[in-house]
Amino acid sequence: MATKKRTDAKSASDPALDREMLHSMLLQRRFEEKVGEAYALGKIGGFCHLYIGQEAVSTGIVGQLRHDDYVIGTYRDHGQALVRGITPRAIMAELFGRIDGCSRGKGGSMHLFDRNTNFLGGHGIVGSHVPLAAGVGFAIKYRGGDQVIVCFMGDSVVNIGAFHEALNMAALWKLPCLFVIENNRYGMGTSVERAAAVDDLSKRALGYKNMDGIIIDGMDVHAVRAASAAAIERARTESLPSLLEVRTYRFRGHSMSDAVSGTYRPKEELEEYTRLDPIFSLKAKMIADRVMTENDWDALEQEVAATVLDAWDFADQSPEPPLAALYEDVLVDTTS
Amino acid sequence: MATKKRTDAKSASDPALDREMLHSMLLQRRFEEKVGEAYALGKIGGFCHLYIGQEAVSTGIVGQLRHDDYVIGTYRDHGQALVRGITPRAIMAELFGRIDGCSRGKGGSMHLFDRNTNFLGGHGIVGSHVPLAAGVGFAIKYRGGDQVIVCFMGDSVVNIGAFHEALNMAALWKLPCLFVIENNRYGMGTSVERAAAVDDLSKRALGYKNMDGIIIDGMDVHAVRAASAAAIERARTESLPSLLEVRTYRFRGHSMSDAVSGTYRPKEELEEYTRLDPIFSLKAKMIADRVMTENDWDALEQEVAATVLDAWDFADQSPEPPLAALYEDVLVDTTS
Amino acid sequence: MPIITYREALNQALREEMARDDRVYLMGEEVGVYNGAYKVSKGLMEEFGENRVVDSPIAELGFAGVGVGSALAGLRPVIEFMTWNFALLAIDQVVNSAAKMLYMSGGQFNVPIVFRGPNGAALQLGAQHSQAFESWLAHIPGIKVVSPGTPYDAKGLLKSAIRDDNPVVFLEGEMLYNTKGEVPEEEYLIPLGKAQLKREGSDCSIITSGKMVLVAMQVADLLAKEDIHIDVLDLLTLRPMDVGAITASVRKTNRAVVLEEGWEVCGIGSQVVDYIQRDCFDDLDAPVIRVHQADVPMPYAKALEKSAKPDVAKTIAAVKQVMYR
Amino acid sequence: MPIITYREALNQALREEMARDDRVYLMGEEVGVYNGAYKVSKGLMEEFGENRVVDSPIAELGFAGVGVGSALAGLRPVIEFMTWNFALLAIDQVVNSAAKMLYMSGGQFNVPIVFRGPNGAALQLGAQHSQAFESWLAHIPGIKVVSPGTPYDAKGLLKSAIRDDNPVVFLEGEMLYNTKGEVPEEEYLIPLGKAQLKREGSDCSIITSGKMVLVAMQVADLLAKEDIHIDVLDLLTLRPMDVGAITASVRKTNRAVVLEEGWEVCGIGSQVVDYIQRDCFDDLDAPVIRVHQADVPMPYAKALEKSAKPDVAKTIAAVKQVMYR
Ligand SMILES: Cc1ncc(C[n+]2csc(CCOP(=O)(O)OP(=O)(O)O)c2C)c(N)n1
Ligand SMILES: Cc1ncc(C[n+]2csc(CCOP(=O)(O)OP(=O)(O)O)c2C)c(N)n1
Ligand SMILES: [Mg+2]
Ligand SMILES: [Mg+2]
Repeated sequence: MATKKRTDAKSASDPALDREMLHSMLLQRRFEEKVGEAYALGKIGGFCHLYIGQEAVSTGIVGQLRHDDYVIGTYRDHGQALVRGITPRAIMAELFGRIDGCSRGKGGSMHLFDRNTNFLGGHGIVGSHVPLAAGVGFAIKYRGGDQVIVCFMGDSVVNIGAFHEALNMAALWKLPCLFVIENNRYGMGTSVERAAAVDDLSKRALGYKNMDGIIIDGMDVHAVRAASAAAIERARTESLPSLLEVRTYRFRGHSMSDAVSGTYRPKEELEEYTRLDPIFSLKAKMIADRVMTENDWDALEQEVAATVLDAWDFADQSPEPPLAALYEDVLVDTTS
Repeated sequence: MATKKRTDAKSASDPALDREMLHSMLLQRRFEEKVGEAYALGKIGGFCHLYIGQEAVSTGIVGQLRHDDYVIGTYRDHGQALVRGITPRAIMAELFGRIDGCSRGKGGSMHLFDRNTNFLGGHGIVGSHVPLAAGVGFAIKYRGGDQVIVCFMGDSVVNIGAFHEALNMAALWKLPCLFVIENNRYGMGTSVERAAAVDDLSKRALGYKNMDGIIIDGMDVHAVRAASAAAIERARTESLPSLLEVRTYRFRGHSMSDAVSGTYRPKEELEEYTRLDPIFSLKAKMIADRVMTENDWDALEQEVAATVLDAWDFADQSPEPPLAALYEDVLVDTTS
Repeated sequence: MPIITYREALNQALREEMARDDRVYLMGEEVGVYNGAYKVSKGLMEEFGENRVVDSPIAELGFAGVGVGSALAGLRPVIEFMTWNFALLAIDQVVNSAAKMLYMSGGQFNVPIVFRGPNGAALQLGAQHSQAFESWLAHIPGIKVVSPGTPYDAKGLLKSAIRDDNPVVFLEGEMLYNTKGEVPEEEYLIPLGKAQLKREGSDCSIITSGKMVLVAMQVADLLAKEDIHIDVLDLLTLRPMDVGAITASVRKTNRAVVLEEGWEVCGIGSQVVDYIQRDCFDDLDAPVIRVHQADVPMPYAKALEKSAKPDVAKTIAAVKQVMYR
Repeated sequence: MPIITYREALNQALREEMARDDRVYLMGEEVGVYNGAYKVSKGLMEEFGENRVVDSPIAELGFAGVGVGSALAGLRPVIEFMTWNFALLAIDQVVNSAAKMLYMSGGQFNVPIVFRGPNGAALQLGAQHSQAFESWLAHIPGIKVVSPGTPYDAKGLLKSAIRDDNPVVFLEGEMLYNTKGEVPEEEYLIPLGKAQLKREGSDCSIITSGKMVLVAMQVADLLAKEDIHIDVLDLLTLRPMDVGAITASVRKTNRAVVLEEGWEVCGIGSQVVDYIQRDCFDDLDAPVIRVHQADVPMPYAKALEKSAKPDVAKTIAAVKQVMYR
């Protein structure tokens, strides 16, 4: 599902697609709720950043990529990984630190990787993966391919140097990159207004020719899909980069150690955004459109619950990496 | 001269000022020509970047600063240092690596410093002094002062991360900074077009609110002075930063090891700009305006030549730093 | 004496120094409204206001440079890196601006700045968030490097660091913030550049610093039961290093283990070994053994991570090795 | 055999490897139109075109990251840093991206990339342009670090580095580019990770690498006249270090001097000392002495700079010290 090619940007009237997107978003939501439980039980350790509230972004964008396209992102990477098609089992096993994890237990929540789906991680240093994305775009162009790379990042990234250096090169060399800012209004406890001297983050594109800057409603999966479809097309056919500011919200704290609402944002704000929940908005619309019944919804919930439970069980039974693995994967033993 | 306060931005009709500016520019020119000779004789070593051609920028801007304002720049710093009022003797002695140099022989051409005139160097890592400038602006504002800091940089700096991080903070916190891009069209052998994905470098200001972006003709000292006067005023009275793109040209190679015209720029281009020489343009204008005669000019040349020769003699006679100085100035031996 | 946490000790040091000198300010990510990612700066914004406790954008290179620039213009910044892993982005400002300014300017511009934040691994944070950079920092002339392991040392050293007119790198530990210890109510300072013998013993020296001091003390306790008596030398300052204290200890015990959190190659321990073999060549009864992180990026999986880290068991084994037991 | 410069040797290696594998490309500041700041890439843009010899903006962090990203997607970049001083800005990409990618991804994504450029001091370039970072780089697991001192080694090692499927840091020397040596016309490779005994002698080992190899050879020549015979061990690769070759040499000579270009504290020499004292404890007749840069930022003034650098005289003094002469 996640990696099918779709060229129709107009998708509001496509019930099959709607169902697929609803499933995609719900899977992320229920998966991560379980992740929260597992973290509380001590089955997951370290830093763990939930994506809950932002699912329309991954579903809307990653859901329409081609199998040979590339995705790269931040430590807040469960959602994109799921939509990209890394199995819930492999992701949960990774979070549990087990050998069947998508990074063999060595990466953890912040470093999901998967060669099969060109999922290039899961990066922990804010901004540093943005040049990597430009480099993937460079490689695509170098080989004359027509893939694209989508690079997800948080709103705070627009203030760090790596972002600008990468945008300049992507624009200068016309690289097929989508730079997607998931503007959830906060970088940890700092609001965008207190960090970025610019009203719309997309305006950071103005300093770069060849670079489109677009604002997208990230609580509406159709809007995300449509706007990003255009940017994907632009990258694929014209090899031109875009900067997408997708306005979204995280319903949870920054990470597991941060309270859900925190002291840095008003409870009312959280409540207001909760009303815009991308999943329940789509569900409501589909029920209103009569393309889904409450029974369908219940069945979907059950299906997703089963998938998530299966992932948990799988992860729980997967062995820990053997201690010998400590010294593996530092270097490869090959030359070309 | 260099550090007098002037508030009149309209200066085209001020013969005294014109003479002062002509002197200021000519001193830089003749001083640096001598530097070139000294370098050829092996009296100066290391990297040495001449400013010849760009004198209107330093004279136009630094010449109108207050004594308590701050200046910071790059390795191409002889011009600003002279206009700021570091003595030709102290600068030449520094270039010769002598104890009477403004950095006691430890800095060299790229690292001129002077506490008396708030001249904060002379920095060699492209872009890294731009955050320092924002920091000086921060300190000014912290103390509630009304000084400004002028930060000179080359055109290539707009592509490096530090520049953006500094601009964002200066804009966010409204710091009294002038960020002056001396756009001499090349960073070493790379033309601006091949490095920066933007047509006007001043457009890099568009990504930052509170930040003015201005284009200035850097071959016309009056234009530089007038436009920067407004930016200085804005910084001093409103504590708001500006980004000034001053269009200029270097008449010499990037450094002493680079040929004058190089292979990366056409000879014709160099010739064309030579016709716009800021010094001879001003001279011609003053003679046309009848505020100066050819005799006056000759006298000026002689005065300047004497100053430069005196600097050379002084530097030549200044002792080398004693070997014990090697271990001095690593750390200070004080606490506050 | 009141017993407080390492975190509180740092907080007290910051508060006292900010109250003492209004040129001192704190800048970093989340230091203000959020009260610090690890709550070290809790309450400071409320007490000193937004001008003196400054939330910066995520721009390590930029705000480290802002700190240095403000120091050039007369302020005394304390720059918090959320962790030293992120400080790699700013390391140019530490090395090329802060450490070199005094020298390049021929003694004109000193840079009174403190760069501080947690260094080294916490728990299961993975490869990019679990690095110990003390040996990199100690390599650089023009700065001082401090690495306290207890609340008492943390407070006294941070206060000295803030008053020092040079750039000081101050390495804390996420795993240390909750540890407790006695800290007097009266003001005190601990001089930079002096090691401290944390425990006396005649059989073997353990030379260490920071987080590893706690490990060394545990090791000393356990070995005492086996009648092996350890001299635990806490370096406290890694640059300039108190070579005299190292050699004094080794001349007494004739055996040494160097325990550090970071990687082996060109780690702090290698330099300590060099001082020892150079100055105590004839005193040594056995080669110096080093204990350090496994020579791999830090893995996420719990058991792997545990096996990668230096710990009590590895240190005891090292002591026994140098004692030929 | 043809005698060519170190610069030409590197140029040949680049040319041959680019011709051999079209995934190999060169990126950096001034590598193309300008033919390289130090002309190492001379003629390559003309030969291979703009797609494969890419002039980058001044954005070290960015283009190092572009290199790593392109390697993730199947290319084999050679990233030129104009000097390693500027690479500090990019060090996060070397450490946190290139060195850790394979490990973090559980073995899925290797990064076949070479980061190369001149390291260490040239002449009178001052504090910010005269730094030797080999010990920093050698500290990091997940990369290899190479430091050749002769044209022959430079060519053979660079070719191996480009073919290596791991990130390789390749340290050259501005002062080496014009030095000459024999380089065969036939293709050859030199394996990474192996040291080379550049000269045999039984009185004392000098362990060194890079630019300092030339100093060591001069020292050996001069001391031979005094009937002191030096084993000159050129490490060639600093990570992984050929510990066996070090211990073999020291077991033979029983005395060692470690000569390096960089600063003392936690320098390469400290690690070499550690290996020696650990593995040759009973073989040593004297403490190992180190020769390195003075522990100060590099001054500009000619005589000061000279006195700060390791050189023949200091090395001879060190040899005599370990020989108690
Ligand atoms: C260079 C760097 N600095 C600081 C951090 C610590 N940190 C991790 S996430 C984060 C906030 C990022 O916010 P944003 O970019 O908005 O992404 P979000 O978490 O909202 O998805 C910070 C400060 C880091 N990982 N890297
Ligand atoms: C970070 C960094 N990268 C590379 C260099 C080498 N370098 C010195 S000057 C220069 C060109 C700078 O050009 P520009 O900013 O236009 O200034 P100009 O020399 O024209 O005054 C380069 C590449 C450096 N000093 N610092
Ligand atoms: Mg955010
Ligand atoms: Mg330029």
